[in-house]
Amino acid sequence: MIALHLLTGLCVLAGLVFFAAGTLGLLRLPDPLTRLHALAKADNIGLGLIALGVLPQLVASGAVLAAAKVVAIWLLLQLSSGAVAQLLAEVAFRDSETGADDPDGAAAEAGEP
Amino acid sequence: MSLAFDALLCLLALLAALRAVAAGEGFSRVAAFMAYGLILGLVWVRLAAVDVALTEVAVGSGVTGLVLLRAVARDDAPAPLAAGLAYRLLAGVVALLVFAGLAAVVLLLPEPAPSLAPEVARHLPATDLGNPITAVLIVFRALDTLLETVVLLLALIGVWALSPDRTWAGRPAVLLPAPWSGALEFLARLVVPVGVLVGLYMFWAGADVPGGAFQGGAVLAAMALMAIAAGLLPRPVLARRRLRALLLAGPFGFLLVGVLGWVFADAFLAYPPGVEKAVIILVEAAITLSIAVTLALLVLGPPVAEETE
Amino acid sequence: MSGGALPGLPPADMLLVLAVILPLFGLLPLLLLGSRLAERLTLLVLAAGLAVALGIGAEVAAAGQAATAFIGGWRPPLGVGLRADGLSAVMLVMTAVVLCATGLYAMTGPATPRAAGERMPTAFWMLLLCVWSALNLVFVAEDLFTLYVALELLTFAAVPLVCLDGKEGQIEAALRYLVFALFGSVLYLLGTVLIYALYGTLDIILAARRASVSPGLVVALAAMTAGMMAKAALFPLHLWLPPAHSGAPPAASAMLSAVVIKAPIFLLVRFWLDLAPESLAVKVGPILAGLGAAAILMCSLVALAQHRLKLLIAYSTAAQIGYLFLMFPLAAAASAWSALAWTGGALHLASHAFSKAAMFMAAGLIAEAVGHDRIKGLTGLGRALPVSVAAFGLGGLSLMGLPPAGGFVAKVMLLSAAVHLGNWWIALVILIGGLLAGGYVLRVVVPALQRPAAPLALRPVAGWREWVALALALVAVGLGFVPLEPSAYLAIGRPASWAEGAP
Amino acid sequence: MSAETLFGLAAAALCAIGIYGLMVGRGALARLIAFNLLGGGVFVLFGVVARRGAGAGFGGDPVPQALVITGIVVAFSATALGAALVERLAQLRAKGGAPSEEPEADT
Repeated sequence: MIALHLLTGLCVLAGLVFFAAGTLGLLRLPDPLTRLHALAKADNIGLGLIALGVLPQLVASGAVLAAAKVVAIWLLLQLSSGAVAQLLAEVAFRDSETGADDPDGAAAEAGEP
Repeated sequence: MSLAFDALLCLLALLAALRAVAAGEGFSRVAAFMAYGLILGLVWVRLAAVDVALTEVAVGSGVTGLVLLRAVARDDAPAPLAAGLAYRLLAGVVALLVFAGLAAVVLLLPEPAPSLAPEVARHLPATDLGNPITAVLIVFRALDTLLETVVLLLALIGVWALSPDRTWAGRPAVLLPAPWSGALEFLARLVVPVGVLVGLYMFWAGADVPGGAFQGGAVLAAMALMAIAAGLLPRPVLARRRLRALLLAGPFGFLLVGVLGWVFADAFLAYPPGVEKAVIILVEAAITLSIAVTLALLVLGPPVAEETE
Repeated sequence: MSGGALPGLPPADMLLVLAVILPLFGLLPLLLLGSRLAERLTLLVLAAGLAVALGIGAEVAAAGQAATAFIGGWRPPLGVGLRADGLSAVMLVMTAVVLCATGLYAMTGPATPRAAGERMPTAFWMLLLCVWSALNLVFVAEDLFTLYVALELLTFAAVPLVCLDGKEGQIEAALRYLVFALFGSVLYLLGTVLIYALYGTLDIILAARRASVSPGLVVALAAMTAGMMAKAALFPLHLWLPPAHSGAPPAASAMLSAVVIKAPIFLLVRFWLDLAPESLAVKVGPILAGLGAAAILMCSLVALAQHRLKLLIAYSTAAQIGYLFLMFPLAAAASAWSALAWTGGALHLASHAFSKAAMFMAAGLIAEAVGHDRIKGLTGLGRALPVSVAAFGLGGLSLMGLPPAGGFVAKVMLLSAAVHLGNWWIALVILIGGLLAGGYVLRVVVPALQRPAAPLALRPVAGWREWVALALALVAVGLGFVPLEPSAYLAIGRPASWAEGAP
Repeated sequence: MSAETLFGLAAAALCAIGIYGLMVGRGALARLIAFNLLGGGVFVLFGVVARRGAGAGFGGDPVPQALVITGIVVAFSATALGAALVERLAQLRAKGGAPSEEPEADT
């Protein structure tokens, strides 16, 4: 029982570290692509670790259905955060090509494909 | 410990609200507002109102945020000048007065708090429903809910009426520029079926546990929007009779059931005894459908001329 | 749930519900059928709605007490009650008459060419029906939250009406109107929340029985009152009204100015004369009256300076709203004269609705015929468009408060109540306001009756539309023949009759 | 301090922020956002009222909770209408102040 709690605590703590690092990256990194990179790590591994930490607790207390929901949430997030990061990166890349990401948007009219 | 968590939530909500007011740029304001909605969702859970939390996150933050984002993207007018200092001071004083007045009222609220919870509990068995909130929405105060579906429909008519005459029967504009890669389509193909299932479950389960027509409808609307954005569904033609019939199904199904209440029960919007639950589920299904379509169309916006794309 | 008080009529509770839902049924064909066919159906719905309103009026008169209905059979505090007292019945009938006239006026006649597209007619008829449903609900709902939904329904129907033509200035006006209206609704909702927090009910009658003066109630009523002032465009929150009401198509202007802004005023009457304890109402009445007086004086002066006919009428609306606020200190006082002020206020509400609808319709026809609505260019119009000018003039007569018009009787009642209750300044404002109204109406009518310098080139307008406007103006004048005494009908179902059976 | 009081005070502050934003907002969109902030504050206040009325086996008074759901949907409708108005206005202004292209203009 103690081992179970210890596992949960460690996993959640490690997950939080990833979230903190991801948030720090979001705030401090210079351009959209690297920020996305930081964020994706937080989402995937951070949430994964927290889910992993919570799972044994749920299973041990008999809430198998809830455990399945946690797994489903993690899977859905994997999917959507991966795809959304890809889409955002696309837009960021397109904007960097056309120079549209300067804050005034002055160059926005320049050659949109 | 939990009070500290609540205080943190309140602080976050206030910070997000301040940023939504003070940020210089439209996009940042909307982003802050959406964060505000998500934080409020947690506040609602803390206030033991899971149904409201779902609605807040899906409609208050999600769909509202989408509409605001669309407007920010299309409104390229330069922001008007900031109000003068004197006026801002006046606004600050008014805001402080509002806070003081409301805070005083909050601190002076009567003890014990008056509540209709016992009344609802007493009459809940008669409705055959397990979720008291659904019972209030569909049975005890059905008129409000009926009119709310009309309000949604009316907002859509108002939005459509803004289009020029020649595009009235056209399609809404494209929400997103077509992506280069297939990432969105990939995501939509996988998530939309799951989302539709979740939306239907929320409607179905709403009779007995948190959920219901509005929450389920919002999820279904989001899935439809995703499918349209990914190119899996065409943008709808607004003049299509079938589409309009879907819009009308909820409000008019509800109205019809209400009128039948005069025939089979003894009042408008009374449900015939014995089959209440079946009729209620039927009404909820019609409402869910109409809400999903109406929300999606409200996010897509007014019809435009085809050649402008 | 009582049966029909009158043989041959459906029971009153059914009529109350029908008043709200009948217009909604008209939406169905509009979205599914073409506008041409739907227009005919809408006119049928309008006629049926008028019959329902008259039916409620008759039932209330026959029963001598308020008609009530409980939605789904659930009684307050859990359920929602509808209730029509004498004042509600008058409002229902007034709204039905004005909206039926608007419908006739807006109808595509056999002579008029078919409208360019489906958009305008479809949207217009749907919005008209929703305005009607929402107004009827405001007049009969007994539940504060149902009233909130009704107010929102009204807002969402009224805002698009302002910008149906789709021009830039109209959309700007609609946007400003929307922001004010939303601000008003949210404040109203805030008050509703506080009242529920204090008394555990949303039902106005139950809350009135439990209400006592407390800081919470004061904040709640203050929020609701500020919200309704924004929606009713009471000075100094009136800035949205003139562009919105003057920019809309004439049929929409008539609706907005005549009946839509009456909804928040009706609710203020409910808050201060039904819900609030008398001791509080007596204190707040003079504040409301002071704002009303400012509205009368300021907005009348601004109306005098207008160059456009429709803007003049819109500013006149902002001014005439002020008279309705003069009623509060007079009607709240515990005195025999307050009943007279009460009758006068209600009569002014109705006569203003008819005369203002007539004036906006006439102005629309004049603008259509002349091609513009600049007041300077209307000299000699009386010979070319006698019916429209007569409608405008008769409507104006009522605004000025000249005998025998309805506005005259209403103002005499308010005036004598003010004098007898010792509120001299209110009497003075009524008199000055009448003079100012005379100024801005005669500015239009006198030149119109002169011989034109050069013959006017006019486009033809449909004659029946002119007669609709004139008919409404004649109704406004005809109201002047009601007797000069407190009305027994308006006293039906008022708080004085609630005494029995507090829970 | 109880959690309800805490959330109640936060709701009061949110209302104040919303009112401030409505008064000083730069442009209609900013005002629409402020309206939603204010609405959120009012709803939370209603939620606090509901929570205080917990009883009869419910975590909160279901009547106000249900009404908040209605209120959120109505607020969304308002936002959608306002956003469409803002966009149309921007579209018309982008055409360069020329009166709209529709031929029926008769002023």
